[in-house]
Amino acid sequence: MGELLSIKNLKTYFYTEDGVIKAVDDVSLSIREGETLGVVGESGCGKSITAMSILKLIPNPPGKIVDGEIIFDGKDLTKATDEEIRKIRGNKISVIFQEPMTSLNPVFTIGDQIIEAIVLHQNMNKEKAREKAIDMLKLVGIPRADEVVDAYPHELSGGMRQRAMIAMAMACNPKLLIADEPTTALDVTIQAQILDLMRDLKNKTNTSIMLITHDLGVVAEMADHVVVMYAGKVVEEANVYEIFKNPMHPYTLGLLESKPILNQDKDRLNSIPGQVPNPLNMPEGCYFHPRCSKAMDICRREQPELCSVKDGHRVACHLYREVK
Amino acid sequence: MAELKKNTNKNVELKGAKKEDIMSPWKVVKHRLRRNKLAMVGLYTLLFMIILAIFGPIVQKYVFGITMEKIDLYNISAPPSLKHPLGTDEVGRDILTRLMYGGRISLTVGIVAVSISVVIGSIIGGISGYYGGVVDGIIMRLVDIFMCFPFFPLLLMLAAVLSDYKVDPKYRIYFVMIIIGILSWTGLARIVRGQILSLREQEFMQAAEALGLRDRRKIFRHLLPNTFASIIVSATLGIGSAILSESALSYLGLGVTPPYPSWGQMVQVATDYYVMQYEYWKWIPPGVCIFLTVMAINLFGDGLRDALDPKLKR
Amino acid sequence: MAETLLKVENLKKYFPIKAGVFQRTVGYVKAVDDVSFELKEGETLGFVGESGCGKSTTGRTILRLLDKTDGSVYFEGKDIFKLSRKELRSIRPKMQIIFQDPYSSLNPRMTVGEIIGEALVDHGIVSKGEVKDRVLEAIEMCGLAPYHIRRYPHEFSGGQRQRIGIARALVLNPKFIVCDEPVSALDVSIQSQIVNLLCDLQQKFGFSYMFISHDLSVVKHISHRVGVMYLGSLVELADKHELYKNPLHPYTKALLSAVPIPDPTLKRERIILQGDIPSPANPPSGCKFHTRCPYKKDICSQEIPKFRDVGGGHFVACHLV
Amino acid sequence: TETKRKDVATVEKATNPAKLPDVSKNRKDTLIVGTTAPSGKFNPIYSDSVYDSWVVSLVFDGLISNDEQGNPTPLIAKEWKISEDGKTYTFTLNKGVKFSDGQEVTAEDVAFTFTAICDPSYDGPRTDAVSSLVGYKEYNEDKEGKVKEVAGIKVIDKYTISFTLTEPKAPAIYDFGYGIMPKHIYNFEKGNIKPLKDKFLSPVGAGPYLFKEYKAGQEIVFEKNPNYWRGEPKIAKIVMKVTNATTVIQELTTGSVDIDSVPSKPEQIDLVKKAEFLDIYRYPSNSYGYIGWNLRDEKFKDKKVRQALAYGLNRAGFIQAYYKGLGDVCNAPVSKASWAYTEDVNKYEYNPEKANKLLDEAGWVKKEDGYRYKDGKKFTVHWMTYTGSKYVEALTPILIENWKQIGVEVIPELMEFSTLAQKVFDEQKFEMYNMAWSLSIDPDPSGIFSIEQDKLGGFNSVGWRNEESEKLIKEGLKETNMEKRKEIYQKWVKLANEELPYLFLSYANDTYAVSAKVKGLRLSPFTDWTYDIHKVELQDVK
Amino acid sequence: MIPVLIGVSIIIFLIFQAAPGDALTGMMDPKMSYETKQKLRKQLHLDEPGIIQYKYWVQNVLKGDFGESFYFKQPVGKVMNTYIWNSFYLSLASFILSVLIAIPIGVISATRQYSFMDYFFTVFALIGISMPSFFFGLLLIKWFAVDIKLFPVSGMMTAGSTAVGFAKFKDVMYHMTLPLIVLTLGSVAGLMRYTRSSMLEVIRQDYVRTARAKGLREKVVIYKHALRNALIPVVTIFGMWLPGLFSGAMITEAIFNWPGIGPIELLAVNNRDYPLLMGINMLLAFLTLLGNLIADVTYALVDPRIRLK
Ligand SMILES: Nc1ncnc2c1ncn2[C@@H]1O[C@H](COP(=O)(O)OP(=O)(O)OP(=O)(O)O)[C@@H](O)[C@H]1O
Ligand SMILES: Nc1ncnc2c1ncn2[C@@H]1O[C@H](COP(=O)(O)OP(=O)(O)OP(=O)(O)O)[C@@H](O)[C@H]1O
Ligand SMILES: [Mg+2]
Ligand SMILES: [Mg+2]
Ligand code: NI
Repeated sequence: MGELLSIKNLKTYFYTEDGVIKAVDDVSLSIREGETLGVVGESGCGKSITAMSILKLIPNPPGKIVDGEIIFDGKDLTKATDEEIRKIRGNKISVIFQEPMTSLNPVFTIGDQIIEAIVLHQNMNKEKAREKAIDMLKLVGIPRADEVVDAYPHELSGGMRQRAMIAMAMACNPKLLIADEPTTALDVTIQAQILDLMRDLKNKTNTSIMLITHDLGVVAEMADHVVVMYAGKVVEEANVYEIFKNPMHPYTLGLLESKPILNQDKDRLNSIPGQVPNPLNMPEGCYFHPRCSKAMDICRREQPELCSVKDGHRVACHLYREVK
Repeated sequence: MAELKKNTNKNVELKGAKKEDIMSPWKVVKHRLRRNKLAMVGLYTLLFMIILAIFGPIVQKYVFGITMEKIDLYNISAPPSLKHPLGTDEVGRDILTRLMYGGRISLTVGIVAVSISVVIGSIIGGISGYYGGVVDGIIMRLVDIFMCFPFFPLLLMLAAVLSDYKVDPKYRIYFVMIIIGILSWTGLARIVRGQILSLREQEFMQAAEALGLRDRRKIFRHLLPNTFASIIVSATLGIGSAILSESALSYLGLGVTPPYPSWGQMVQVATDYYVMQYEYWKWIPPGVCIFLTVMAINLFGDGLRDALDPKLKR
Repeated sequence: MAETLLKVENLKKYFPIKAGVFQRTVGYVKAVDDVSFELKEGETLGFVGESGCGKSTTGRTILRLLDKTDGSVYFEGKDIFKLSRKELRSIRPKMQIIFQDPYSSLNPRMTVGEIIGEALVDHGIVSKGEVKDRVLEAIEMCGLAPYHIRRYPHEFSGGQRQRIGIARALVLNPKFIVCDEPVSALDVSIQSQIVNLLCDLQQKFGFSYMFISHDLSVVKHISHRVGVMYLGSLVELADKHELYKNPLHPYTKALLSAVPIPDPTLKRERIILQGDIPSPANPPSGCKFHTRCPYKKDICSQEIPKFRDVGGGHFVACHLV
Repeated sequence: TETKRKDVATVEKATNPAKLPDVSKNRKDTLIVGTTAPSGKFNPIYSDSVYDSWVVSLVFDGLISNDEQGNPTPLIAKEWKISEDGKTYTFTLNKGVKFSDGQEVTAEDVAFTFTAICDPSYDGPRTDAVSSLVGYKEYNEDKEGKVKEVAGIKVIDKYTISFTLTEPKAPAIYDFGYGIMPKHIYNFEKGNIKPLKDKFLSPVGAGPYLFKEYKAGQEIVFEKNPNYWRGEPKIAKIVMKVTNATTVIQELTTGSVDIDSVPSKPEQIDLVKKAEFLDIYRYPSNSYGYIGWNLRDEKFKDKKVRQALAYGLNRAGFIQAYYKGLGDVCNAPVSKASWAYTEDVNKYEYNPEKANKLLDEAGWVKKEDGYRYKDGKKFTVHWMTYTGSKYVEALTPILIENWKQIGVEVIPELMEFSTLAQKVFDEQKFEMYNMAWSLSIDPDPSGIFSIEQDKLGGFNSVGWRNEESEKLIKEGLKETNMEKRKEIYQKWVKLANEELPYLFLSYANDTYAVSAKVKGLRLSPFTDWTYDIHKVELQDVK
Repeated sequence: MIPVLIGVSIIIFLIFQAAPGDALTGMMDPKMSYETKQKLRKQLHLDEPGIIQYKYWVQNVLKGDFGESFYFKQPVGKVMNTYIWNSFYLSLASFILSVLIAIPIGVISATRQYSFMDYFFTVFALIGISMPSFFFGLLLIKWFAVDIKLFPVSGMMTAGSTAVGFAKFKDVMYHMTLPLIVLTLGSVAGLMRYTRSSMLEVIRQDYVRTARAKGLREKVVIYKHALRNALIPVVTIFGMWLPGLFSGAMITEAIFNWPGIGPIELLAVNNRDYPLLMGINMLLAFLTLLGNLIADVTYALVDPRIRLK
């Protein structure tokens, strides 16, 4: 399996009135063909912005990709022209967004919105595109697909909308599917349906998936490889079994322990003390040190780098420096 | 829970607050406003106008001995000169002085009228939005009725009633302001109501209900302060339109009573073809003054809107 | 832990659906449809169910923040829907609520001190001078610093705001608190802080909680008993160990199996339901779950199953049990 | 400058007619006249504004007309006789006068026209022209339709008709000037005048022009009546175009309007003159401006006070400031153009000393604040006036300043005109007000100054009750001998000048600008441009 | 709607009643005697109490007409019909022009927020809002009609013109230009600001990002996906313009001598012509309500989310 996408030292900053927000600060990661990469981390840690940066969907102003490379299919997307990016969007790389309620345009029918993408990227005429759209809707398990094509988004339930989004994203057989918290807004029973669907599709088309979520459970179920982010940085990276079996970074550890697990009883939950740092006002040194129970002096001064600890397991923490 | 107990000590210094720069919502607005150049231009123009209107006539009176009623029969319809920087009108009164005096009236009209409409509008809008249902239905019909109100007949009636009660004409303009205010609250009431209808559904209002707070407190402490943004914007813009209304009324001969000038009344002389063509100093300055003032208010109001809208944060 | 604090009987809450130019009522959303349960002093009752199944509506109707459509709610033996506005006002401090959204549940134009102390002043519970002490006390209890009282909500993070919300309820010394998804909107690493705080407070003051969440694991952690809702009705209610070990209703089963477990080695047999949740405006006949139920029978679409005790306080509404 | 009729109108000839703009030059058969606000009541018995009356007089001819001095002249009636007792007027019609539809004008049509005014459903402004006819009341108040005719209107034969009044009324002759309507077109059933009103916009009469089109608010178009009984009009087409104060000069000087009235102000007239192709006609208007004071009010009861206030106001100064030489001081309630006018009156020239003296005499004492007091009351006058008037604007500062000098405080109150009229006439609640009277041709003042008019709603709102004045007014009404009437009225004028029921202010002038290509116009205080319009022609100018 | 109209009619009538003077007070012809006036008052029912007068008015309305104008002596409907269309043509032209100008610049301003263009249009819009129409009208007359004589000073057509068809249209347009500019400047401003803020709101929405993510051209994203949504609130305010189309711009019409309903209303006020005033005001009240209704209905039409099921 070759590398499909590799992000190197990506920095995306927002220049706001109150200062510079380093939403993505020196992030490197890569996705291989046919692989599912899980990206986890808490709200605001830069997961979505990393994903948006790939397709240059960062609102500008105030956002800007400051530095780094995004190599997709051998091409650096940060240097691509708008026209080139446009051709990749929706075609080779598709996105499913978090909010199925607001991500579909309320004034166009589901069909219109899917057809639009097909016509644009696959040189089909309208009728053919419509047929294809209906096929796609059937594929994602929407009953009565030939009626639903003509429905407006508000006429569908959340689960159906998200499926329509997936149909739209998959319509052009993308090589990479970015799923930005595709199920957070849904119920567990529906979430299970959607995740099942995505897995099926992936197996059929060998699409790579970048799955962004903060739910470790979802990651455990879906991902092959996991990246943990905290405050704009990657703090740990490993394959999925490794991460859950042998978490290294205190933040990953904290995360795994703070969540009550259904079939385990605990008297008290472990928790990571303190608050998520203000992106405008990051602490010196390791961003996690104020909440870290194992913080050392060096953590207050120096930012740890992401280094390989075991094969394929990389972590950014001073605790493991020696191991290198 | 460990850190929870860290500062259970009641005597912890409240001074801690000072260390960090606390930005109240208003400070944030001020801060943002200050960075908006257009809005600041508006603000300074407005301040300039206000200062001129307040102190101008005083200076003219005590320094140059010119009052707005003073007739200079030797300089009738005189073009601008050193003595009369903006010339004189057809009975020889100094236009600059009258202009500044007119500014007092126009600005007071704006402020008084808007204060009235803001008070009425926000209270009625608040009540209507808070109680909803039948109360809201009735109030909104009332608003509809008010919106269909004939403006001019009302003012005519008012003028007659005022003269019945022998109100000093000097103060009559205030009644015009009141009427403008009374007739223009409807828009604001609608805006406030609309916002409150949605604010009412917000969880902090449910919380207030759960705390068992009184209605009065809920309306005036919780709901209305959250509509301040639109109230203030609508007020600043309202001042502009009230000034225009007064001008238009004066222009139609229904505004202030001579010899007290208002800008609208001063522009009116331009209906005379000759004045329009050859005596520009009589009508251009008041027209420009109205324009500048309203423009300044609008610029400021617009900047305020941007500053108050958290979504517009740059 | 013996006295019954709250008793809910056949509670119904329908929201009218208005449509058209004249806003005529064209139907009803049956948000809460015939819910009954009891809550004892010092007990935590968990409520789970999919989004939109009427958990929040139940919680709010119990507090009479919404008007009921039918049924009754007894708090300390008094039917709260029969109270006058004044009586209701006086009873309010005893029953409080903590909201899901820490952002919209705090008035952005008031300082934290005002938010917390306001009800004390309005009810005249303590004298003016004491208000500040009480506020500080509550604030410290919830893990905030005293100087925070002069700040505005927008200066706090989500977890801190949720603490403010808790302090606001706490300061009134309530007996019963409805926690309406207090952790759903929070960062994962903060959720456990709040859950722990709620547990600690219960231990200290003996509050009764009605804990609403769609996160089954959290509910399990904090509750004594758990109720499962589906489309406005309670379908199952039991002691938490009983429920999680021995779910009887097919919906509960599906729900439990669908919860993703953060352990990639654990491969479970999951029950994947077919179809979407029906609209509460137009619920299916008979058992509301029959449209998605893998075990459905003819009777399910015809008759509404009774919510009954199948032994040991395990209530369930299903024809198959 | 050529003066034609000495005391009636002055005409300043265009200095360079050749400057006439091409648009106007090329418009060889159309005369465009500026008008202000025609309201669409194009009917001789309904028209109530001067603009509507222009339309009416183009389309309709009356029994009589008048000349520049205001004397009645024959028109459809070739002659008339007034009976010895002054009550019966008998008119003999010209034969062969035709309405524009070809039917002949007969006594029947005349009777119809005047009977229409007597109709119970008539709601126009002409009632006073017929209310003193014998039988008017009977006809008017009969709603059942039993009374078929007005007794005082008698058709003697096809060309003779007589009208009988209940008592002699010298100015009555002018009531017969209203246009005659063809009965066969305007006829209606007694008690339902609606069919007549429906024809407002399609007037047909015996006048020199045919009504073609009315575009409300824009223009009215006429074509000549080729069969006009006094000869075919020379101008083929007349357009009355709506202009306003802002635009009039512009319209005139660009040649888009040929005749229009212009404000009587030198700077405006200068602009017209500068165009060099416009003749300027100027004549005293048949009106005067005044300040009315409530004679029931203690302050104004005293003649000395009134005179003092007259002396104390620089009317000449005001008129100079406002009219800049194109107006005159008015000292009596009669138009300068009227035969009843006399120069032999007290001029009340500005004289503050005299004013002060008179006020002192009247017991008003000046105090240190500069104002006068009597019985502890300050001499304060609430002056009601109306909005939207330049005249008022110019008068206000002068009045306040001048009277302040003699210790009288004036507080102006502006109101809209109808409101003022209501206060002054219908309620008589005022101290002082100002207005202007526009007069009729006949100088009879009974409508304004008779004691009978001193009632709520009457025009003698100042409450002037003077025995001698009353006697003179009555005498003047009865007297049909012109010389004797003149004597009576001049006597009355002097009395009014002495008593000052009003503070008379000003005489205005009317000014018309007329394109040099228009020849033969008869403009005067009593004759507007429609008089003898059939003789007016458009000439080429070089 | 009907109760509101009744309420409006009663209040308007009361106000007119309370206003001093009546249709005859302003008629000051010394040739018209007191008796004649009283007689006319009686004929017009002006001597009766307000309630009775209102009753007569209602009776007329129920019969389907608004009575006869005191001043014009013609049925109110006829008088209004004569003038209202002139107002309508002018307002409609201004409406169309405003929409054509305001929406594109609103969009440009929003999509390039804080750019030079945005500031330029913002200032332009504020000038439009702040310029008193009479002052601007007079300025235009001075510049374009008097000084450089490009446009006629006033009126609606060349006097005596018998043009028909296109020539007439051209003539009217020529006369309409200046008043049109005055009216349009005022309304463009508001509409443009409205479009701008609505557009700003919309381009932040998730579905716009979705459209971009599909690889659509920026033009398609803005003019198809965003604009459709941004126009929803804008289109609905068109309903509110309905009364404005017929009410006439009193001041602009007066300045340019445009033969519209505005000056007629002023005249009706000055002459206390109750039937005419009632007619005009009731029509406007009706149109206001109708406009609101249309706004509601268009909202439902343009926004599929609230389309009736
Ligand atoms: N338009 C913007 N302007 C300014 N800051 C922004 C903007 N969009 C995002 N940010 C900042 O960038 C940071 C990263 O945001 P991002 O959306 O990537 O978080 P996330 O990890 O996807 O969180 P979530 O789980 O809530 O989706 C946040 O701190 C946010 O405040
Ligand atoms: N004010 C209201 N008017 C109309 N319908 C409402 C209202 N509030 C709630 N509903 C409807 O009632 C049903 C139940 O809503 P409720 O908020 O109680 O669900 P929930 O279980 O709390 O969901 P969530 O997990 O999303 O909070 C939903 O279908 C909702 O649309
Ligand atoms: Mg995100
Ligand atoms: Mg909820
Ligand atoms: Ni700053």
